[in-house]
Amino acid sequence: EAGGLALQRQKRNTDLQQPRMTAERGNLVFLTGSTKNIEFRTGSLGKIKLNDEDVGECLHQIQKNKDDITNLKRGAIGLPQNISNQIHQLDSKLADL
Amino acid sequence: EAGGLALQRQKRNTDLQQPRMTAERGNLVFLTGSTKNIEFRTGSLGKIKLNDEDVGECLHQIQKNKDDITNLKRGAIGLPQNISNQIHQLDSKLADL
Amino acid sequence: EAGGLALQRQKRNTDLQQPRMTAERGNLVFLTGSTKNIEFRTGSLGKIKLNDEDVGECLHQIQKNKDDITNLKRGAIGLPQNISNQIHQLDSKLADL
Amino acid sequence: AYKFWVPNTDFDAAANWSQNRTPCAGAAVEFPADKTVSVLVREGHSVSDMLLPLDGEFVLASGAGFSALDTGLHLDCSTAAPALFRDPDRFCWHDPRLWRSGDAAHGLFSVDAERVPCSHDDVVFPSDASFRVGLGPGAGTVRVRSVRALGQTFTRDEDLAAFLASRAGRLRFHGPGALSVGPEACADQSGCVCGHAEAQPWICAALLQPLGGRCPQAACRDPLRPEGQCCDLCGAIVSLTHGPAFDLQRYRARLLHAFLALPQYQGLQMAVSKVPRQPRLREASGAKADTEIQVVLVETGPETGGAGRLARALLADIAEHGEALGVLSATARESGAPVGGGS
Repeated sequence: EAGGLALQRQKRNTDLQQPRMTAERGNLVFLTGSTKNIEFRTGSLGKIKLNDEDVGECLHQIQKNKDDITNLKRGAIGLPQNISNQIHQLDSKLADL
Repeated sequence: EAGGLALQRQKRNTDLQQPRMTAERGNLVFLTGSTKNIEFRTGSLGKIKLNDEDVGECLHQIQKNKDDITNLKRGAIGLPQNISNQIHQLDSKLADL
Repeated sequence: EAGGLALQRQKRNTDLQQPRMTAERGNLVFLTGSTKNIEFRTGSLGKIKLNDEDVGECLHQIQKNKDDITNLKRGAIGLPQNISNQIHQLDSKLADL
Repeated sequence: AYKFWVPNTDFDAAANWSQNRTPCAGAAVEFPADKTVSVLVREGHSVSDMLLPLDGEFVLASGAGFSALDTGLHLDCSTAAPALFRDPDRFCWHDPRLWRSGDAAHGLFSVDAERVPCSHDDVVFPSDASFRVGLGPGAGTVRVRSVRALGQTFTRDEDLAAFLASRAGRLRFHGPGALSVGPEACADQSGCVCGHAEAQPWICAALLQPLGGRCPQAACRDPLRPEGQCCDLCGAIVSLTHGPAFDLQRYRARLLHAFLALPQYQGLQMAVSKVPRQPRLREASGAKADTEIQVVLVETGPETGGAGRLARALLADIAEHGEALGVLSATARESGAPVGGGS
């Protein structure tokens, strides 16, 4: 009985931390306690889909976009430097005439 | 029993709006009615994770990517203008020789 | 009773293949092992939200970012070509003097 | 005293399902669309289809959850009819069958009205189960000393009102009735009246609802109707007028140990409480007090006259020790001979 009570007390404390699936006026809401996560775990062939979009692919595309942007930035910084050099050279040649 | 059947029929009419969890060819599917949302909510210290990726961070990255693109566009428009000017000046100088 | 146990064991084995929503120490976990999906579907007017972020909008923004990047890349490749041509022409003119 | 709410709305409780069993693996499951409810899920369940309520919640205990299993894949779920979750609004606060007393003891029972929490009782809702309680209709405000729910104890009306208005509260309490708490511990050692005079019609209506609202025929001539009891019963009632020295707890313990424990009284059950004195009895006894101590004695088995013998033994005890016990006077009534059933 004492063990049962201890268990009950412990349960009581965790009650609000328990995850839940709730319906609110027809909306479906998945909830967790303040420090708890919602996790999606797929095997290599399983997918998580939100309205027909594969979330895994979406996250992959975000990373791909980020990498592309990094490359574009590098180019955008490298490019003017290179062109500026060429223009500078032309300018020098003109001055030397 | 007749009342039970009537109740069931009535229920079926509201079915379309009732959130539902169902199996489709072994897939687990969560559905809501036409105007209803599906929401995932963690506490302030909880995360939404997809295969060890923090989805919150990923969504944040989308905005960051967008901002980076805006900056790149601004640069990509400003840059040629500036260079065109320099090339035009060189061209003028050449013509003046 | 033995048959029941066997059935239960069998169930457990097939359970591992089934996509599922489960609670793990207060975390809410959506799992899909094999080739099966977990899908969330709203009607056309419903939204899927992750901690107040509209996933539909996020996915739209990812695609928009991707398109913008494609355009930026095209520009970043086209631009230097065009400028290089102009610089090359200037260089030729200078040499012809 | 503590009163514990018994029924739950757990997913895993067989009694909550239309066919008195939890959905089998691969079952189609239906929750009523328009019934608001909180449902605790303790185990893993395979479902092929589950219609959720428009307003409700499924709380997942650790390890609990749902998985997808297409219908028809499992032999043990061949039934075509979906498993229906029974109406969660069927549990009424005033139903005596839905409460368990904290100080239950072997041989003790409570009259029907006192099985429902009295105004000085502390009410406890299960912390390890989901539940739903209907308040009302028509019985007015339910008053108790405190309410414990979801790990919180409410002793102030403002706090309780805030809880009841919250989503958590609305998922668990419904109906037109009001629930109120107040600092009314029973400070009188002679006991306190339960305070259900107004609510008793509702209590009895809830109790007798499965019987079509009518009491079963008592199995004796001249049956008795104790104060707070919904139907006539066979046995005996001892009514005590007490003085300031009377201690209800001590007297109840005395009856349990000095009388009910005796072999000749095995099979008897006893309810001891302070009740409003019935007006006709008040006039007859000439007593000024408007309350009395009611001792109800019933036999759980076939009628043997044991209740009557114990009643007379209690009168003799009071004649001998009344002054020490704080009892001023005592009367006893007995039901008549058994009827019917060819005894």
